[in-house]
Amino acid sequence: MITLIQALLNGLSLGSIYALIALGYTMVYGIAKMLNFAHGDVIMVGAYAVITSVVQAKMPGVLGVVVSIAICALLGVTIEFLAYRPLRKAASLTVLITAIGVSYLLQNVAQLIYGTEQKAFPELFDSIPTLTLGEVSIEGSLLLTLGLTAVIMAALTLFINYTRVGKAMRAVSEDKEAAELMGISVNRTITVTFAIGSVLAAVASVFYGASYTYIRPTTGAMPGIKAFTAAVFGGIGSIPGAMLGGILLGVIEQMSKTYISTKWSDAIVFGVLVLVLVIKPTGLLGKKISEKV
Amino acid sequence: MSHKEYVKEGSRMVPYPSGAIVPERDLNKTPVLEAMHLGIDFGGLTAVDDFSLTVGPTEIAGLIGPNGAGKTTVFNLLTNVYHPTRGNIMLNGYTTAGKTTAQVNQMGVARTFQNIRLFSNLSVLDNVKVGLHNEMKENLLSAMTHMFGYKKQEKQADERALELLDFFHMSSLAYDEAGSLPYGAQRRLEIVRALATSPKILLLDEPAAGMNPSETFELMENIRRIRDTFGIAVMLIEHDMKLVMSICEGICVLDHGKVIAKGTPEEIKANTRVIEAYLGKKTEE
Amino acid sequence: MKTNLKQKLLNKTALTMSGIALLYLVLCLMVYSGMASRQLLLVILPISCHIVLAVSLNLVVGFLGELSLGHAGFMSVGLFTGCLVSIATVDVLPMAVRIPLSMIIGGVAAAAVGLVVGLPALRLKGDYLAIVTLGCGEIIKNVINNLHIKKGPLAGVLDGALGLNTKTIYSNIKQLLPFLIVLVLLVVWVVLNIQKSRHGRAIMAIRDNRIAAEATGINVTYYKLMVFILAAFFAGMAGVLYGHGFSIIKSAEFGYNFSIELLIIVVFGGMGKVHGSVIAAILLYTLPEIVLREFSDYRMLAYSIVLIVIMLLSENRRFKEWKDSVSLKKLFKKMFKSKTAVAVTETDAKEGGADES
Amino acid sequence: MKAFRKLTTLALACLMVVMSVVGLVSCGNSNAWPVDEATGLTELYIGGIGPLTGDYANYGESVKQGAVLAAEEINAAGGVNGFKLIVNYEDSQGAADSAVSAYGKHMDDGMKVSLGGVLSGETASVVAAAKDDGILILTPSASSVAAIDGNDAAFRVCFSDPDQGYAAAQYVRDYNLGTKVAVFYASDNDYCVGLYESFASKKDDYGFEIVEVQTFDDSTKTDFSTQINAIAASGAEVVFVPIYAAEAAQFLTQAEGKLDIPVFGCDGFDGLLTKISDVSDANGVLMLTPFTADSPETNVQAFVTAYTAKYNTIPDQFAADGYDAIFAIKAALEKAELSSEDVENFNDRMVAAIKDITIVGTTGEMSWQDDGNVAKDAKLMEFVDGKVVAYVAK
Repeated sequence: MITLIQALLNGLSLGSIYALIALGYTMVYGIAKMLNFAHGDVIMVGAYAVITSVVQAKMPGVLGVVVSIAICALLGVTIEFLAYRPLRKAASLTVLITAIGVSYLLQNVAQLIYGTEQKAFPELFDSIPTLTLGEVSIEGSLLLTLGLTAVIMAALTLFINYTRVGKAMRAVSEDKEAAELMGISVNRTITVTFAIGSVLAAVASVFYGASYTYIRPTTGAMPGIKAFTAAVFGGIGSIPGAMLGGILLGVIEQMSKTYISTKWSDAIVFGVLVLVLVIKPTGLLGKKISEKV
Repeated sequence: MSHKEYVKEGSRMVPYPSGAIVPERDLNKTPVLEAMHLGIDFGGLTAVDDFSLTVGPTEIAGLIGPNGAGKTTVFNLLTNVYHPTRGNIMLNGYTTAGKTTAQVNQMGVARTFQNIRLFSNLSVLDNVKVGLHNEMKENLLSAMTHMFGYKKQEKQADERALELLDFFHMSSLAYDEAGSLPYGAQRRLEIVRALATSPKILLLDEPAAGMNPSETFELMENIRRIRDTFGIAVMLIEHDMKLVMSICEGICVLDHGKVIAKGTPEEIKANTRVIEAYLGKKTEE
Repeated sequence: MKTNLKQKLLNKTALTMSGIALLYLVLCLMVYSGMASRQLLLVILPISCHIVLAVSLNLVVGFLGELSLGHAGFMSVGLFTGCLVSIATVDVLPMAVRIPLSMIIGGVAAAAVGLVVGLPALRLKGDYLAIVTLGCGEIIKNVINNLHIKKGPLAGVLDGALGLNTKTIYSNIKQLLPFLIVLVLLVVWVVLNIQKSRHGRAIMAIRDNRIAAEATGINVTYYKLMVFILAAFFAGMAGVLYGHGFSIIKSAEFGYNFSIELLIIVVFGGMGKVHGSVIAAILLYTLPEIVLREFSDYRMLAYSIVLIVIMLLSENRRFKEWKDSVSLKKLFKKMFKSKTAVAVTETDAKEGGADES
Repeated sequence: MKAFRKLTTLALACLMVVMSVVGLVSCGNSNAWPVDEATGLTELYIGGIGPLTGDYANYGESVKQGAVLAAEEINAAGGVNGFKLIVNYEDSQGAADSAVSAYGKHMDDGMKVSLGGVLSGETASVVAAAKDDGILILTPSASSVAAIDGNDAAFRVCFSDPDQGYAAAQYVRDYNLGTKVAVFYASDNDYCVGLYESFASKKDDYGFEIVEVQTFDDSTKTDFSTQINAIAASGAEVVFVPIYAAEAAQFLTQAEGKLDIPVFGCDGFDGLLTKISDVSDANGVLMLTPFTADSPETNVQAFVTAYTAKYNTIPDQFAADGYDAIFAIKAALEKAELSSEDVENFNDRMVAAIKDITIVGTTGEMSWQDDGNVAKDAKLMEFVDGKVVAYVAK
């Protein structure tokens, strides 16, 4: 029972990180209809930004997080402006390849700046006490991850549904031309989307760094691909889908590691994914695409 | 219901239980298409209900109705793009239940689409040759090697496709990319492609949409020519009343997913329900 | 401008085949006369395999129009199965029998997996299918990584993460080149032929418009599965040869990164363009391996920049205008004032007439 | 897009043609011995291959830096027998095909001695491709049995995996570390699997049982909490962790406070202190290694000082292996009495010589066997307050 609760909590924590990253994927996909393969590497940049500002520039932790968020937002917007905007009308695979190129670029630039050796992530959340309930001990950082993720998701949902910008985003994702006709600037909306996605990635990078401690130039690739999987799992383009997909993926991963085998966890995670998608071809919460004939 | 059962049950007195709007020459022949009490629901919403229609083997039939009446849905039901929630479809006396769209096509239903659906990256000729797909006997081995009868098969297919294109005076465009054709030619190509599958009934979804009067006139001629040359039935969805009234022998009017009238053009013109629901102003014009 | 598609196609098969044949003829001369540099000798095998992999992936991505991110998985299934067969028979069969046999068995094994992966493709589209193929590739990687042969004559040959020990069947390029030539020419020929056949038209029809293809009587299920099986078969065969040229093969090398590398080749070469895939495979393989080696540590950085710049330029209007002004096509036309040019103008005239009617 | 592609194709094709003229056609200069103008020494090209970018770049970088440092030191002292050592490294990203292609480039450029690859997988393919060349291959760090198998001219500086696994099993008994052992390793890494398997195969000989086996792989190497919990719950008295320092640092950081049994690692643990965020997390960790940067030996201290001055980081075992490899090559050159005047049968004489030499390197006293493996001692060390000290049985 204790093992179960512990595994569940670990899964939720991992899943929250996946979910935060997946949100970036899904929002960009929903609005720009592109798979931003470089999104995972934004996490790596965010984590390095925290390391630089907190460890090297000796800033307080909170300020470091703010710096990281600002850098990621700027990076996301810059990437969009330089690499993706000129390709707005290009075939989706062309954009995909560009995104892969950007991903390689970020990894290699990071290697130039920070070297190949892993860097320790500062212990930002050590001051938060560990919660002990009976025999189950829950680390403070885990609680913070879960709590903040929940808050962010709620805020994001409200933002999308009730603010002008959020509504504009929804409009653009439904129909770009129509939105343009209604006076919505598509480019600006996409920029905002990239900024938000990157901010979420920065937040994810802080949690990621705090939980798993070490950052390298290739750190972003694996959570990136898992989050992409999670976004599709939940139904790509759907914000609640990304949240659900991310959390489920994390929980399944931890459960299979705990109860089946750490050797097979990858096959199990992807096996579940394939099964779910075959049964529900547009993901868990994806909109059913009824092709108009 | 199998073919035999139909013949057994089919009473000559009332040959078509769904209401005969079949031209006289087609009476006493097995109808090419018989829809019986078709219905489909989309998530609780009934799009088409109790749709029954009979089309004779060489009939030109019209399906009309205001926007959103469910006309295209009927075509999708007849081709099993959507599987009907209720009712049954018989093609030449055989049921289409459980068949795929491709199988329904092989049973003799070919169609065009409201929003043109060509294989736009293929040449015009290849579009037609896709239509000849099931007629060709080229197996995978000869496809991979271009041997074992490949040349003969392709030559036959080319000839047949050009012949069909010629029917619409399109053989000079044979090697153009289908997507680069002008609009009218694209519409015609869609019809040629459908004809290439050797259908018994051809479903045309708004064939005259976007055409000028002279093009529409040419289309009317072509539809008649198709029926006369190939000896098949044609059923069309159309908003152009002049076209419908002048070439259709039987007309079915759909409103809110339900048949509100069936009959000859004259009967439809005189039908008060139709005038109320749909034609009202247009007949006055 | 309207072009005469038929003539273009006619030329394309002949041109592609003769181009590849010429390339390999030159390679043969260089390899067997000892003129080739060591690096060239050592990259022929991976480049040839990349050609086969890219062309077969183009079947799925370019012809069928489905995004597949698990192609490397098919390759590794073929590689591991075929090489195991080859290792088992290394003392019994002569090379000329053993390698083709293991290629076929490897190909069939990969095709069987292709069938399984193809099944979801019947229900899924676009990015959902992409992620499922990616997942299948990762599952394959994970499964092979946990396979051990502990008993029997092959004990220890395959040992999970330690990889497949192919030392006993290791062959140098002089031995492998004939098989590579046959495989590359065969695959390119078959794919080009299929493109211009009833089956190829059906596949491309599904890509261009699935619903119309169905309504035109195309059995979409059959063709989708066929493409996956065929592509996996070719990839598996390439994998078997690949395995013969390296020494310890680990499944981890054939993850989604490898698949993405192949996808880049296909996109760069042009969707549905076989000759494009061949050229792109050669260029994109040699780019980081040979050309960019001059940049030493900045090799991959340079590669990523080249990738982005190429994609951006391809959509840049000013660049397009400039390159149109130096168009190769015009150059060729000037060089060959032949029947083709006349024929094109004739059709153009006819088309004009038809449009007016 | 179409015409554009043709143009890029053309441009790249031109590039290829130029390349094929200069590069792909063998120029026959690979046996040439260029002379360095500044010093008048004959250049001896030593080619290394390893992941300098990508996931494993830290290992490649370390080996490269160690080797380059050694060559600089030797050249600064006037070279060897009239030779100036030139160390060139090529990136492989850890992939076999890339490593083999890099080997080809080295050969074309006139490589005289190869440092093989950094990782076992890539080295195995390089070793196979080099079989007919007869060139001496001395890989600093490829440890799997298969890596240098099948080529009589291939040797390594590091331990082979089984040797180390057996040694680890023996130390578990000799130092009474416990009879209930848990294991934690990377299931997709050949070094880790090789060590685990050889370690486990000796469990009956040395009288311990393996009560828990937990693994991770490349795609799950971020979160070890599940594995740590399972090990903690297994009742093991010691946990054997044959993994590399980067992941070990993560394991120890995440295990802090959750796991109170000794952690026992192998030479992969070396460099742990520079990688771990809090050195106190490593307190009490045991390590079986031939090299430690804290060693009081003078040659090690000299190396560590020079390395730290040049690269601003403390060397790990990979760097030490790279460094020792170059000095082994120097010793072999001297033993074979090869000089810039006499390079007849260079490869054969080098291969013969390396089996005859004994050198004292930063990783201990080494000599080489016919099968290519190295004979050297490993010591059991313990991490104490940010230092590595010889383990004293308690």
